[in-house]
Parts: sequence; structure tokens; C-alpha cells
Amino acid sequence: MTDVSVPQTTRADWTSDQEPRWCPGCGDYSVLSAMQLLMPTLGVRRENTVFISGIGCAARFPYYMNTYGMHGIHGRAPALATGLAVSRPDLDVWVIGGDGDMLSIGGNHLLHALRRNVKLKILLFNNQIYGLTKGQLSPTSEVGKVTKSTPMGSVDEPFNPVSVALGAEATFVARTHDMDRGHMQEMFRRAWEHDGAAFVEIYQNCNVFNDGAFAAITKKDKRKSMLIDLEHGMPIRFGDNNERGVMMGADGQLRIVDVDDVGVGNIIVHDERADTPTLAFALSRLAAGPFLPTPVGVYRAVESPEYAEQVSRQIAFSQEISGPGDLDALLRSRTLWEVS
Amino acid sequence: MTDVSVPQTTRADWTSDQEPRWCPGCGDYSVLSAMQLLMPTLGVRRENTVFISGIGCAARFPYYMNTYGMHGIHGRAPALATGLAVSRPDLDVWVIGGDGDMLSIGGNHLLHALRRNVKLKILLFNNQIYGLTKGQLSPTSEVGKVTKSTPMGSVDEPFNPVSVALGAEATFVARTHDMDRGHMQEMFRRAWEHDGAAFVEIYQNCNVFNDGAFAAITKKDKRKSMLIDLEHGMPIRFGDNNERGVMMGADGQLRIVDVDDVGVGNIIVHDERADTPTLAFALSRLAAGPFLPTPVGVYRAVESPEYAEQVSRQIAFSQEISGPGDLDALLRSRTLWEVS
Amino acid sequence: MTDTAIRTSRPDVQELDRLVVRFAGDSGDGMQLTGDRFSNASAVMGNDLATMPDFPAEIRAPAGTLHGVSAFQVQVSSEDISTPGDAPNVLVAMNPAALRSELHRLEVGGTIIINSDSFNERNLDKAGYEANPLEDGTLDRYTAYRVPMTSLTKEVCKDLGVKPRDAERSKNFFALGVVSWMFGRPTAPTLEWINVKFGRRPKVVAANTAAFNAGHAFGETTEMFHSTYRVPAAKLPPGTYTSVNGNTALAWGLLAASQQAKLPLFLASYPITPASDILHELSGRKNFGVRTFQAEDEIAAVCSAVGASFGGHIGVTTTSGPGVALKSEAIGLALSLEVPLVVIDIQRGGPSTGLPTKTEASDLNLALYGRHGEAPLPVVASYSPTQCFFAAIEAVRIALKYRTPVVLLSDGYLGNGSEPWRIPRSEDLPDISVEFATAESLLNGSGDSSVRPYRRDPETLARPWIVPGTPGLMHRIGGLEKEDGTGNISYDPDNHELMTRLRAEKVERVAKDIPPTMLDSDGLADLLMLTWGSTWGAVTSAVKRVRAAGGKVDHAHLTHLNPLPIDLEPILRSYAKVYLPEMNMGQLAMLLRGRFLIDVHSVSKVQGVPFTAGEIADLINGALND
Amino acid sequence: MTDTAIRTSRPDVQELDRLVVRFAGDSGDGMQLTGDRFSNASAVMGNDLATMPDFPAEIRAPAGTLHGVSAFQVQVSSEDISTPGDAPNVLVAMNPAALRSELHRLEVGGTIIINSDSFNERNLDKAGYEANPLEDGTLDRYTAYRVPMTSLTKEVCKDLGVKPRDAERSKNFFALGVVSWMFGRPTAPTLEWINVKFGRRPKVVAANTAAFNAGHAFGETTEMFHSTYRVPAAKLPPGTYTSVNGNTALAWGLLAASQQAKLPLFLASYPITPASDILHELSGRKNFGVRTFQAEDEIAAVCSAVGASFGGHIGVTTTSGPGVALKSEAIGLALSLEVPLVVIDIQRGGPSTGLPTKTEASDLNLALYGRHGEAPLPVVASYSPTQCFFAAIEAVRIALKYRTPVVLLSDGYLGNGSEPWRIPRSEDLPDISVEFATAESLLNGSGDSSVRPYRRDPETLARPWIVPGTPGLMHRIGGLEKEDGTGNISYDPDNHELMTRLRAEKVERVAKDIPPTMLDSDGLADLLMLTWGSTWGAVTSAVKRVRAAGGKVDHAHLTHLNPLPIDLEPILRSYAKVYLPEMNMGQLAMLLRGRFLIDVHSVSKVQGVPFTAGEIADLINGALND
Ligand SMILES: Cc1ncc(C[n+]2csc(CCOP(=O)(O)OP(=O)(O)O)c2C)c(N)n1
Ligand SMILES: Cc1ncc(C[n+]2csc(CCOP(=O)(O)OP(=O)(O)O)c2C)c(N)n1
Ligand code: SF4
Ligand code: SF4
Ligand SMILES: [Mg+2]
Ligand SMILES: [Mg+2]
Repeated sequence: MTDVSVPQTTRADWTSDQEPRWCPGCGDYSVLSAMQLLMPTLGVRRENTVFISGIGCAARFPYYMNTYGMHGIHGRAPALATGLAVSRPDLDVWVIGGDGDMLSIGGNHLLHALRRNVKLKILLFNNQIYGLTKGQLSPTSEVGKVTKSTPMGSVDEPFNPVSVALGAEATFVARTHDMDRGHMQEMFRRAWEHDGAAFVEIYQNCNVFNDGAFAAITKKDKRKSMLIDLEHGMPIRFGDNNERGVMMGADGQLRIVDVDDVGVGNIIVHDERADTPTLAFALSRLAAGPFLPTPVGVYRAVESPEYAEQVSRQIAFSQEISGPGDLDALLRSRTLWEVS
Repeated sequence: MTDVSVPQTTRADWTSDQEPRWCPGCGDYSVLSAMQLLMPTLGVRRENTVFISGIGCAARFPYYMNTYGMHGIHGRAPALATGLAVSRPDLDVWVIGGDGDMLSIGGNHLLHALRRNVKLKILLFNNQIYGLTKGQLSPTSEVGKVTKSTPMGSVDEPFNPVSVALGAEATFVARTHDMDRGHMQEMFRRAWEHDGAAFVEIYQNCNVFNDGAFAAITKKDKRKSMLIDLEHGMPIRFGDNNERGVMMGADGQLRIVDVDDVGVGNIIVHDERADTPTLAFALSRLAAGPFLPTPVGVYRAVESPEYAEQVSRQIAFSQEISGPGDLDALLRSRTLWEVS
Repeated sequence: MTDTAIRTSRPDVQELDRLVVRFAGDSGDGMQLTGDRFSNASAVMGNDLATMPDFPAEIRAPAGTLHGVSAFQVQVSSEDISTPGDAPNVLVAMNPAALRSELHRLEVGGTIIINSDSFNERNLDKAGYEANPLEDGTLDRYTAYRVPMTSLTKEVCKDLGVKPRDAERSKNFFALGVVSWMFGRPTAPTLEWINVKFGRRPKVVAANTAAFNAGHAFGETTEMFHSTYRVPAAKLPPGTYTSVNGNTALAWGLLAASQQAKLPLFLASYPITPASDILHELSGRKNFGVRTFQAEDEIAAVCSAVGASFGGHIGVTTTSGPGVALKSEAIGLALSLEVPLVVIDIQRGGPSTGLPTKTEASDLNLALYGRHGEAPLPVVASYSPTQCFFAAIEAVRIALKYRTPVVLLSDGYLGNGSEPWRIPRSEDLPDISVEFATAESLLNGSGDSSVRPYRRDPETLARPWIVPGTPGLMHRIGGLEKEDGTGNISYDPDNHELMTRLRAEKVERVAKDIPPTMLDSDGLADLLMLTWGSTWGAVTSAVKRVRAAGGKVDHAHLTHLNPLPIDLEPILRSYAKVYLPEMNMGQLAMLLRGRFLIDVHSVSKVQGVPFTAGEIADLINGALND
Repeated sequence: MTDTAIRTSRPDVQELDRLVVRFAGDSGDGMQLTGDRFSNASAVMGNDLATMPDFPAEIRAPAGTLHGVSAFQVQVSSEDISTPGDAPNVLVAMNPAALRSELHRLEVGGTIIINSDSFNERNLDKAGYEANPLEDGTLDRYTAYRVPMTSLTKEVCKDLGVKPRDAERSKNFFALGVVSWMFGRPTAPTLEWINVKFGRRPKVVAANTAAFNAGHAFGETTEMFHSTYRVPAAKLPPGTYTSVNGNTALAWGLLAASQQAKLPLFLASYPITPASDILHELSGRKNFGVRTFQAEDEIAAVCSAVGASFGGHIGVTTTSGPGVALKSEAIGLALSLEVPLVVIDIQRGGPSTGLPTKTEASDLNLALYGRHGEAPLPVVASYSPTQCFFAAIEAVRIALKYRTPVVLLSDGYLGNGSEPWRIPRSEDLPDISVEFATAESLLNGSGDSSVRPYRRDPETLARPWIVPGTPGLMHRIGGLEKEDGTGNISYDPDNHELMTRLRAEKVERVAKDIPPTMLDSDGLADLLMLTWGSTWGAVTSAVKRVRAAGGKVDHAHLTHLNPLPIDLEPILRSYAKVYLPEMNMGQLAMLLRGRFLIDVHSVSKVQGVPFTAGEIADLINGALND
């Protein structure tokens, strides 16, 4: 995919002239830098790159990238982007949205984009809150959460975005967080490389309305013990000294174990390319929220026919059999008669 | 839940005066009979029972039940029903819809009703086609399907409704089919007993636009070898002589095996009450479509706080602490001053 | 009931100017197909014609029931006509339910051709007849022919090795044979069509052919019929003709627009009656480069069309009323982004799910006003089945040129109705191509190097269409208010007022670029009949009728509802009375009254069926005698 | 620039009729709170007042930037007033950006109170000032006071053990202290409020108290100020007063409606600016039995409200324009089901995402016409913050009594603006309760035992409200067209026409049941100013002003937009000129023109800000001199 004729660029080339309007300290800034710094390394052209978003704090992202961009309407970014990606398979289309944007009002479009495997790089900025509308419950907010709209605490069970994506036949699913630029960039790069719908959940801190939501696992000193780095083909281990691991029980449930107790051989080996998303799903269930050891990295990355490509192929095939469309012939393709 | 004071009823009591308007031979008729015959056995009152549907062939169901009913708009039945169930927890609310109704346009409402665990009995009539609009692709239609809107074959990967529901935190998930009245009734009864959102996928034959979609597994002579009956606490076995079984590999993937090859002890025991839906999800992935051995029965049934009940509880609690709402006091609850 | 005694001489041949036949039977009886074939044979004979299918909402209602009746009406004429006719002259009734539900439409003294085999107790019961209408005097005011179609068809198929149950399915071809003979329709086109259509199933070809021939022969030989009829060829303009319904014509119009704009078409739709057929038709035309996308819902459909337009395709979405309602928010986005978009509404009976298979013209208000904020957009309406072709091109033309969403209104009656069409040549179609902006075209002359995605064309006020992939023109746009020129987010009060007025003015400027009001005037009338949409047909017929009887009445028709043609106001002011019949409660009337303060008189019909020419003629006569 | 030389004598005390103060600072500077406190203290003094918050769309824009400026305007008066005033007399500017973005609003000769500490190079830069406006003559036409608020606040907090960074946050209380002294506002309410509000954080209480007192003392002692001012108490009707904004009043109105209907409230909403606060307010009032449901989107919100109404609750949904657009289809369902539903639209600038934090009145068309098919429903609009309370009760009343969706229009200006409110007593509120049908009430007298869910009340045409759980009345309803009476699905043409007309007539009958047009007439004017919604305020003020100067002008105001009050037409006809200012492009004007063929003159302002009384007064004077 990397095109050698692409001129070298720097972060500045990817930075638009609009000043970001997020709150000082917002995690969105880190994601933006990660992206602006990643772009020059991908060897892509700015004019062939498009960011499409819905509405929300996160959804302002496109304004700050010096690429093509559309700030759409709330929840509809995956649908807007699907139209663009299917009609213009030559473009790199990134989709940006918050947890409200893409899991509440826009949940259905996300699901359908995933199942169709449209070539979109979908970044879900999950801050477990509605930022732009100033602090209501989101579909990823934890039970009991006190927000403006739930002063007595939420009674809604939250979604686990990775589980949702896997339940919807996603071919690429990853999770990262805004405290680790390198990891984010690695996930974005993998998403970009994927030929199909790539879904990346980003744990993103909203320091105004939900500060520290992920601190229990993303703080520097917690990462080793609380983040389970998934690496393809490697036993799933974590802990300050890699002393803990994940094992599949014969009852079909994953367990976190001490490696020494069970032996390395019994630690499950991560297979992001497994045909069925069973293991990936099981991993997504390890932690019900960002306060227990939580897998990050690529859960699933399988090859599957890409949507836009197949649409194009049907067109090509149809032109091959029937010849390119001939309007005059079409208008004459039914019973005809002459009046003279 | 069964109320002994409820007068005895018969199927006729549950049958409305409207003549069903489905095509002769449609699977919807079997579901209707199953329901009308089941109702008298539940010991519930007709006036406390409500069927709410969207639009589609299946969605005409409420007209034929002599209960309260609402034929809503396309895709919105779960949302309409949520409003009713949350405001009227005294009612039994059933939700009816087709695969287009509840997984295409209405997918998001279904997901959110499931995650919230609203006490709804949701029946998805999956015929893998759009019936009412005369034969377009549905989100459960298989890849390659030729329909009115996909004359060259579909390029959309279908949803697996059970996977979708499990990915959305559903607390009760089951699958049944229109060829087995007893099984349907058992699933409906279990759904009715569940205190929360109960999701039942019904494989339903549309003999006009998608005839025989499930024949490979639901025909009488195929059932033993192609349907995997899930029973809680029992090893998952099937086959004409129960000779096959399901085993969990250490790689986190389920496999179908010959029981004799691995020994009964290695066959996985079904646990519908498992805390995490990992095994249930794995089971949902066994067959990618209704042509390989496919589990039917209850995939998952766990207890979890029901939504409407919690909403009511917050109201009661708030009245307990603050006293019942006093409008005059409320109007005077801010800075006051007198003008005389 | 006229006794259908066996006659002993050749029947007379009566010549008719026009003939209205209504085929009615069970949903499974193939009436749509029968009607369609009859129409086709008539077209081939050179008649003008107009058709109106009328089928139930159910897929297949239980056989024999009233709500399962499916009907098809066609008017064939030796003159230029514009409606499928008012009261039918002939009714073909395949079963008791069909007779019961359709008889009231038949003109007094009209002809009924009945499949007498179906009048058994069970079917009479299902249709709710207490007594057999063939025997109790029900048909006294008509000429009724009882033909045992089922048994005769089975009989003739016996030797072909066709099973009786299968043979029975061919009885509609028997009926078609009878009617074809009776009205002197040529048999060749039908026989040929049977061959092509069922070619892969030889038994079916054989059965249908045999049934059709037997029906024809039955008419010829049984001497049951008193008279046969001829409708001479119409004097239509010379050319090559075909027959299409409105939805097909519309789909083809979109393909034509794509060709004439030199841009690929992207059609994103969610199925809905009566619009789905456009999606079906275009899905089968992939060799035209059209991408069809069955979206997960209407919102996704319109949004993906917007995405495609952003990418430089012609983004189109087809739907009916409930879908337009759902698309409101996203249409507003397209309007704010100022990208082309065509939203096609095949209107049906509302509100809510309403009458999905019936026609209505009650979405005009929704098209004009159904968005939050000040959100004006052009609205175009087609008025006849074949004119849907041109209306589609026109809607695309405006959308592309002005970078705006356009709503194109058709309706169920136009969508399903068909008429002969003198096929246009694509070289005669307008060039509607537009330019994408390039770095040179956009930046040159602007004196500054920053991309100004809202720098407007001074004439049309359209902004440049800058498609991703264009080097040097990267920019970001969105639904927040934008500064004119730069497109940057702006909360400035004066800019908002400016942009609001610019968006409105841009739409108004379309008025300079559309044809004048279609006016049919003889210069002497005080009464103007004004129409939009499919009501054109009934009013055209009625005006002819009234004029033929010496009445003075003019007819003006609007193909563009927003903006209105510039000449409309003077036209309206030049009449003492303006009557405006609409299949709604007076939506356009309200608009015109508000705009021009002219006392436009609204005439409403909200019954799921179009106005008939007779109703309109009565209305005109009433107004003239007022 | 007037030199702010130190004066040597006590300042004069000038008496003012009215005073308009505008507080402006960074988003983080607490200007909304400061303004609110100033207003409250004024209210307690007996002034009439009206406020208008004006904050940016960003949550927290980078400090010091122009787009991060947050402002709050309040008019306090010794008379009954209806707007937050036109040009402010006093501007409090906490930083250069605030000065730059707000100065143009100030009346010439007005007073500016500046936090001089913030005028450093960095901030000047961020605000885009090339030179320091405090020094370059920018302020020459005003009376400017430079107060080093930040440093003085830090200073006074030092001894309290408050860290300088935290202390800095209290500088708005310093500003409030200065202004309170300058305008003779009482200090007790503010000090008390600080105690209650921050009670759990003693350091914050201490810092804010110290800052406030220091500011007050600064005014008193530094002798910097030439004059202080007094606005005497207004002659308001006697009673107990409080101050609320429109959204709070609306939420309380819903609670009142629930109490007066003796039915529980079900509020289902999806957050959106500027409507979210209603959801927030009601979420905290669960002891009133209200169920609040934050739905997954607007469609789910309205649908769940419909479901709740079906179940016998008062189903309400609150939103703004984009949400109403999304709810269109489901509102049509409620209309077809004929169940109560209240849809509340706090309008904001459109189209599309538009200007989310700015006000507009451009959703009237959407409310009236934004559904497919013929789908009329009642529309009610509130006109002042506190009147939102009564408008909510009225909307619920109509919805319950006529079993219909009702749209209640408010706007961002009303929603966020506040004014004093003489608190009504709940015993004075109307009883709006209705009956559910029971087997006895519905079946008795009907002579047949079948449930007829569409048997209408002959007076209101409302159908019975039969809630699930009622024995003997099981029935099914839906969005397909229904037979009148039975409610069974019906495709009958005449029934469809009948139902269409019945639904329209039912809405029309509401006209008999609403108050007459609000008319303020002295019987001599030729010019009528007509208003709806929040424009009422500016026109009321302007009419007073013009009359005070001897001009003859009347004012009519509409609280009900559909149906219109019966007396409206004769009123309109009795004036030579009718002017209708709207915060849109003339939506109501178009309706009235179409309905009555009266040349209602539309006056538009689409700038995201309300009309000022001055603009309207100019308009009136222009019209009078025309
Ligand atoms: C149709 C519509 N409904 C509601 C809104 C209001 N709204 C804007 S953003 C948003 C949610 C923001 O939350 P999220 O998507 O999580 O993004 P964040 O701000 O947290 O990044 C809402 C409800 C809108 N703009 N449009
Ligand atoms: C808003 C809206 N869009 C589209 C339709 C048209 N429509 C009615 S039912 C249906 C889908 C039917 O398929 P499914 O839900 O699978 O039900 P089935 O008929 O197969 O039982 C569609 C697209 C509609 N009624 N409303
Ligand atoms: S509100 Fe939260 S998510 Fe939004 S910009 Fe501020 S910190 Fe970021
Ligand atoms: S179309 Fe299919 S699903 Fe619908 S009624 Fe007929 S057989 Fe059943
Ligand atoms: Mg968020
Ligand atoms: Mg289906």
C-alpha cells in the first residue's frame, strides 16, 4: 500500500490551520498527536485521506487534520463513510466518534459497517460519558454512575464495545488507550493495513466530566499489572514479571491464573487470525470494566472479502458479460412498436 | 408468577376476531398457534398481556392475539415496548418482529433493550428475507443470495442473531424453529419466566420468498443430526445416536467431535447460567448458517437486575428520602422574595 | 341479468374510441400479468393507453377472500389519453370475491366476463355472498358472460402432460385469450412473450399457450358473445414506442442522468412500497456503473448517498413518505454541506404506515418544510409514468448544478402505472455535466492560497464541488454553521443571517433555469385548472372533455414546486378562478395563497385512489356554472 | 478614554429606571454564575429582570481565546420588563478576549469594568489585539475602570491558606463584589448562597467570601468610581417571587401537569443542547413519580414515550430541532394511534447542526408540516421563561384531552433566560385529568359488545383511552389506516377520507377550547405587531417605548399556533398593517397569509440572537411613518 512516489511529509503537513477546541488536558489531544505523527510514516497522500465523524467532542477531530474531512451528524459517521468508501475505494477513510455517537445513536450503523466489512478505519473514542453535551450517561458508563441525567446512579448495564464489535462479525478489532502514543499508533497502523472494516476502541480520558475513568489500568505504574498485551502467536501473559496468564477451561470459560501454577504450556496462545471470534470474544469478557486486568491490542484480524471491492467486482463482471451500459439499447429492451 | 385466581382459558380466548393474512403455508402460522396454545397454560390474564411489533409479515402477529396489541412502525418495537414496560411493570410485554425489522432498521433498539435488561419477551422471526416488501436481502441472508435487490448475489456478510444478542449483554438468549411447536413453546415459556430482556430467535420459513431456508436442519429427519439441543447441566451431544459432541479446545475454539473419540468426560457441559457469555457465544459460532449442526435451545439465562424494577426502586427510594413530590414546595425551593 | 344465450350469427364489430378493462381475481391468479399483457398487445396495435395496478398490501392473502383481490385497470384509446379511465366498461372477474369487490366500479350496462367455475359454495362464502350473484339478479344491469375458464383450461392442458393443479394456473391466459379475441387484440405479441418469459420451463410455455389459444378460440367459436369491439390505433406522433411504468422510467432516467452528467450513480435505498422497484431495477443495471446499496435503514441510505456525493458520485436515495420523514435530518446536513443529493419520494397514503399500496400526494409539505431550521431546497414532481424519466434527469441536473439536495416527488399511481412511450434518443438528452474544482480552478484568481470551499459561483451561488483525491484542496466541512467563503465554523450572527439568505437565494435562482409553467390555454377561459404531480392526467382528460362540450377552461401544470416558475404569478392573476385539485388536503394551495395572496381554490381527494377525469369534469362544469 | 483618576469625594448616587449589565470572561471564569448571582440579588431587591446567558459551543475552549468567551447579560428594572435589554450600559470584561468580543455591544458612553491583571501580552495576543486597548484609545468613548482583580483576590486569600492558583478562581466574586457595590445590590443573599453552595468545601467558601467582600470594599474605599447607581424596586404584583429559567419552569410545568392530571409522567429524551437541562431537572425529581429515560437516540425516546402513553402515563419527549426531525415518523404513529404525546422542542439555530448554543424560532414549519401524509397536530409555543411552566401544562392538557401528539415550542433564549416569577399556587392550576375507558364506560350504550377503540367523543372527537390491564377491552391498534369506530385495518377509500378529515377536525376543535388571542390594544392603532414565541418580549418592550413617545401601535400574541384562536382573523382584519417579526424567514407569516389572504408583513432576523426592543421600536416607528 505504501506508495514510494509519495512526497515526504511531517506532522505539520498533516495539521490543519484550525486550533483544537478541546478542554485543556483532554485525552483527545493525545490521540490527535498520535495520528498526526503517524501519518507521515504511512506513505499516504493527504488528498487521499478522509476523516469522517459524527457529533461530539471526539467528532471534532477531522477539523484538525489537514486532509479531507467531514463533520457529519450525530451517529451517522459510519453510514456517511460507507457511501464514500463504496463509491471511492481509492481513498483511505477514517471514521471518528465518541461512545455516544457510535454506540448510542449510531450503534446500528457501526454494526452494519462492521458486518459488511466496508474498508473503514473506525476509531471509537470511549470516554464513558457524553462530553459535548456536558456530562450525561453514555452506553459505556458503568452501572451506578452519577451523571447529570442519572443523579441517583445509572441502572443501565453498559456495552463492552469489543464484545459488541465481535458479535457483529467484525474482522478487525483492537483496543488501545490515550496514555500510550506508541500503542495507539501501532493499533492505527494495523487498522490502516487491514483490508476491511477495522474497529479500534480507544480508552480516552475526559478530564472534565469523567476524569480518571481508566486510571486504574492506564496509569504508568499500573499498566504492567492491569493491561494484558495481546500479541499474535504468543501466550497471553501479563503482570509486573509476566507472572500471570490466561487459560481456557474445559467449561468454556477463560481464567486468569498464575503461570507457575499451571505451567506455560497451559497458557492460551493468542490467535488474532482464528476463523471464529470465540477466543477474541472470551478475552473481551475478562474484564467487565476498566478496573480489572484488561486486554489491549489486536483481538481479531482476519481476512475476509472487502465490501467495496466486491461491489466494484460485480460492476466489472456485469460489464464483462453485458457490455458497458448502453442507454439507447436499454430504452429499447422491451416490446417495441412503431408508429409512423 | 402464575396467578391461581386467573380463570381457565382456551386457545379460542386468545384468538382475536381478525383473520390472519399471511400466505398459506407461512411459518408464521405455526408460531401463532404455538403462542395461542401456550397462553392458557401460563395462568396469565389476556388484559395484562401486550404484543408490540414493528412492520413486516411477522409484525402482523399482534392483530391475531386477543390481548392488547400495538402494530408500531418499522424497527421501533423494542423502543415502543421499552416505554410500556418501564411505565407498566405489571404487564407482560412481548415484542415481535422480523429479521429486517429488528436487525436492520431496528438493530440498535434491540441491542439497547437487551443491554438494559428491560423485561421484554422479544421474538425475532428470522426468515432471512424481507417478506412484506416482497423479497429483498435481509441482514441475516447468506452471502451470495440472489434477491430482488441483489440480482448478482449478496456481498453482505450476515449477522448471527444469537452472537449479536450475546455481544450486547443479553441475559436470556435462545433459538428455536417453526417446525417444532413443543420446542417453541418451551422457549417462549422460558422467555416468559425470565425476569429481564429475553431474546428468542425463531427460524421461520417464508415459503414464498425464501422457501426451505432452514430445511437442511429443521426437517424432521434432519433434526437429530443437525440440531444440537442445549440442555443446562448436560453434556452437549447430538446425532442420530447422540454420537457426536462439542468440546472446548485449549486454543479457545469449540470443536465438534465424535464422543467415542474423546470420551464423554471431555464433552463440554452446557451451562446457561455461566456468569460470562463466553461459552454461549462460542456455541453461537458453531454454525455460520443453518446448514451445519446448529445449537437450539437456551444459550444463556442469567439473573441480573431488571431495568423497570430498578427504575421503580429509585422512585420509591427517592420518595422515601425526600417524601412524595410536593409541587408547592418545589416552586418555593429556590431563593424567594416577597413583594407586597 | 342479460341472458347469455348462444347466438347464431357472427357478432357485430363495434368501433370504440376508448375502452376501459378491469381484470380482477385472486392475488395468485396473475391478474397483474394478464392486464399487463393486454396492455402490451394494445400498445403494439397503436393504441394510446394508461394502466393502474391495484393490489392488496398482503403478500398472499388467503385465496378467495375479499382482501386478497388483485386488480389491474387499463384504458386503451384511439386518442391521446392521460388516465387509466374512470368506470370500466369491461370487468373480468376470476372469482366471487373479485366480482364482489369490483362490481361497483363497472359502468351501468357494462360487460362482465366471469370464470363461472369458481362460483362454488366455498368461494361464495369466502366472498361473503349469501346467494349466488350469477343467479339472484345481482348482474341484471350488466351484460354478463359466464365462462368455465378453469375446467376448459384443465381440459386443454390434459394432453400436454400438465398436471391439473398446474394447468389451473394457466386460466388467466384463457381469460386473456377470450378478452383478446373480444377486443381484436393481436395474439402474436402475447404468444411470443410467453415463449421468452417461460422459455426455460417448456411445460409452462405449452400450458399457457394452449390456454391462451383456447380462450381465443372459445370467443371465436362458441358464439356466446353478441359483439366484439375494435379500438382503432391512436394518432400518436411517429416513432418507436415501448411501454413502461413510472418506477422503471424513473430508474432509467437516473441512468440517463448519470450518462449525461458523465458521473457514476450511487443509489442507496431501504426497501419500501411503492418505491422498492427502482432499487430492484437499478440493481440489475450494474453494467451502467451504478452502485446500488441496500442500506440498513433510511437514515443510512441517505447518509451513504451524501457520502458518495461528497466523493463525486451522484448520490441518490429512493423511498416513500415514512422514509423521507426519517431522512429529514440528513437532508438538512446535505443542504448545509451544499453537496448534490437527490431524494426520491414515491408517495403513498399516510399518515404513519397508512395505506402502503395506495397512492396519495400528501408529502409535499414534508418535502418543502420537513426539516429543522431554515432549510429550503428545490422540489420537482413528475406527472405521468413516462415523464418520470425526464423528471429524474431534471432533479439530478439541479442537484449537481446548484450542489443541493433536491426532492423528486412521484407517487404510487405513477410508479406502478404504465403508458406507451415514444423512446427518446440519448443524443437528444441535455448535457448536465458539471466540473469538479481543481487547485488551478479554485485557487487561481482568488489571490490567496487557502482553500475556500464556500467560494460561490456568482451566478448560481453554488459552491465548488471539491472531491477528495484532489491535490491541494484538502478541507473540512460540516453541519455547523460555516463562514461564507472559508467554510470555517462561524458563530457570527451576521454570517448566519448571510448564509441563511444565501442558501435561500441559491434555491430561488433555480427559477431562472427551469421551463415556464406548462399552460394549455385557448385564451378565452376565466377558469384555470392548476395541477402538480399525477393529477395532471385526470385534469388533462377532463379539460378535453369539457372543451369538447363547449366549456371554456384552461389548464396549467407545475413540474417544479420550489422554486415556482417565474411566470406562475401573472398566469394565476389572469384568471377569475383558479381551482387546484390535489390528492391531499390542499398543500400546494396553501403555499400559493400564502405566496401570492391569490384565492386559489383547493379541491381535495384523500382516498388512496387518483381523481377520475369524470370527477374533475364535474368539478369544472360546476365551477363554470357557478 | 475617560481618565479614571482617583476621586476625592463620595460618588453621587444616580437613580436609574433600568440597567443592563453584561458579564464577560473566559469560559472558566464563572461568568454564568456571577451573572446569575447579580440577578438574584437584584430580584431580592424587588427589581424586575430578565437574563440571557450566551456561552460558546465548546466545553472549555482554550483559555483566553475569542471563541472561549462566555457572557451573561441581565437587565434589572424598576418596571415590568420583558427582555434582557438591548445595548448593555455596563460591561464587565475579565480578559482581553472578553473585551474584544463584547465591546461592540456596549452603548456609547457606557461603563466598562476591566480586570486589568489579565491584559498581559500573552492574553492580548490570544485575543488578537495588536496593541493594548487599555492604552491605545480603544476605550475613549466609554468610561473604563481598570481593576487588578486577580492580584487583589490572590492577596486577600493569602492569609486563608488558599493556594494562589485556587485563589485566582475566586476573582469572579471579586468582580461581583465591585459591581454589587456600584449598583447597591445587597450582599447578604450572595454571602448566604456561597455558604450553601460550597458548604462542603470550607476553603472555597472562605476564598469566595473574602474575594466578594474585598471587591465590595474596593468599590467603597478606593474612591475610583465617579458614581454609583440605584435601580429602585419595581412595582410588581404582590406575592412570593422566585427566579427561574425557561427550562426549569418547563420541567416544573410538566410535574405540575402530572399532578393536575393525576397521572404519572414518563419523560424519554436524548440529550441535546439546549434541551438537556429539562431531562436533568426531571431526573432529580423522582419523588414526583416521574420516570426519566435517557434513550439511545431521539427515535427511541419518542417511541418509548408513545409506549408509555399507550400504557396510561403522560408520555413526553424533549429535544431540539435535529431531534424533532428524527422523531417525525414516530410522531406520525402517535397521531395515527391517537394517543397523547408531548414533544418539546427547545429551538436552536439551524439548519443541520447549525448553531447549537444560539437561539432561533425556525422549527415552526417542522412542527406544523414535518410529517408524511396528512398529519395535523396542535402546536403550542411559550413566550417567556416563566410562561414555559404554563405552556407545559397547556400542551399536556390538549394532548390528554384530544389523545393527540402536541408540539410545544420553546427556544434557547427562553430556556436559558430567567426572570422573576410570582409563584402560582398549585390549587389555582387547572384540573386536566381525563378518564380511562372501562368495559362499562365503553361498551354500555353501544349496543354491541365488541371493543370500538375508535368510537369518538362527539364533542372532542377524541377516541377512548383504553390502557392495557383493563379487563374486557383488549384490542389492537397500529399505524395502518383504521376503520373509524372499530379501529380495524381498512383500505376503504371513503373511510380513509373520513379518517383524514376526522383527524384534522379533531385538531380544529381544539380552537374552541383555547384562550383568545392575547391582545394589547388601546383601540386607536392602525398598526398591529403580531408575535409568537420569545419575540413577545422585545415587542412588548418596544410597544411600551413607542407608546410612551406617543406612537399608536397594538400588540397581539399567539400562544397557540395550531389551531389558531378563532378571534385571530377578525383581529387581523381590523388593522391596516400587520407586522410579524420572527426569528426565522417568515414561517408563521406564510401560514397566516395562506390561511386568511391577509398581507401579513414578515420581518426576519436569523442571527442566533433575539430581536432587541430597539430594533423593534425602530421597525414600528418606520412602519408608522410609512
Ligand atoms: C440528532 C442529535 N442528537 C443529539 C445531539 C446532541 N449531542 C451532540 S454530541 C452528543 C453525545 C456526545 O457524546 P460522545 O459521542 O460520547 O462524544 P464525546 O463528546 O464524549 O467525545 C450528543 C447527545 C446532536 N448533536 N444531534
Ligand atoms: C420506515 C419504513 N421503512 C421501510 C418500510 C417497508 N418495510 C416494511 S416491512 C419491511 C421489512 C420486512 O422484513 P422483515 O422485518 O424481515 O419481516 P418479514 O416480512 O420477513 O416478516 C420493510 C422494509 C416501512 N414500512 N417503514
Ligand atoms: S468535555 Fe471531556 S471529552 Fe470533551 S473536550 Fe472536554 S475533556 Fe475532552
Ligand atoms: S411473504 Fe413469506 S413471511 Fe410473509 S406471509 Fe408470505 S410466506 Fe410468510
Ligand atoms: Mg463520550
Ligand atoms: Mg424477514
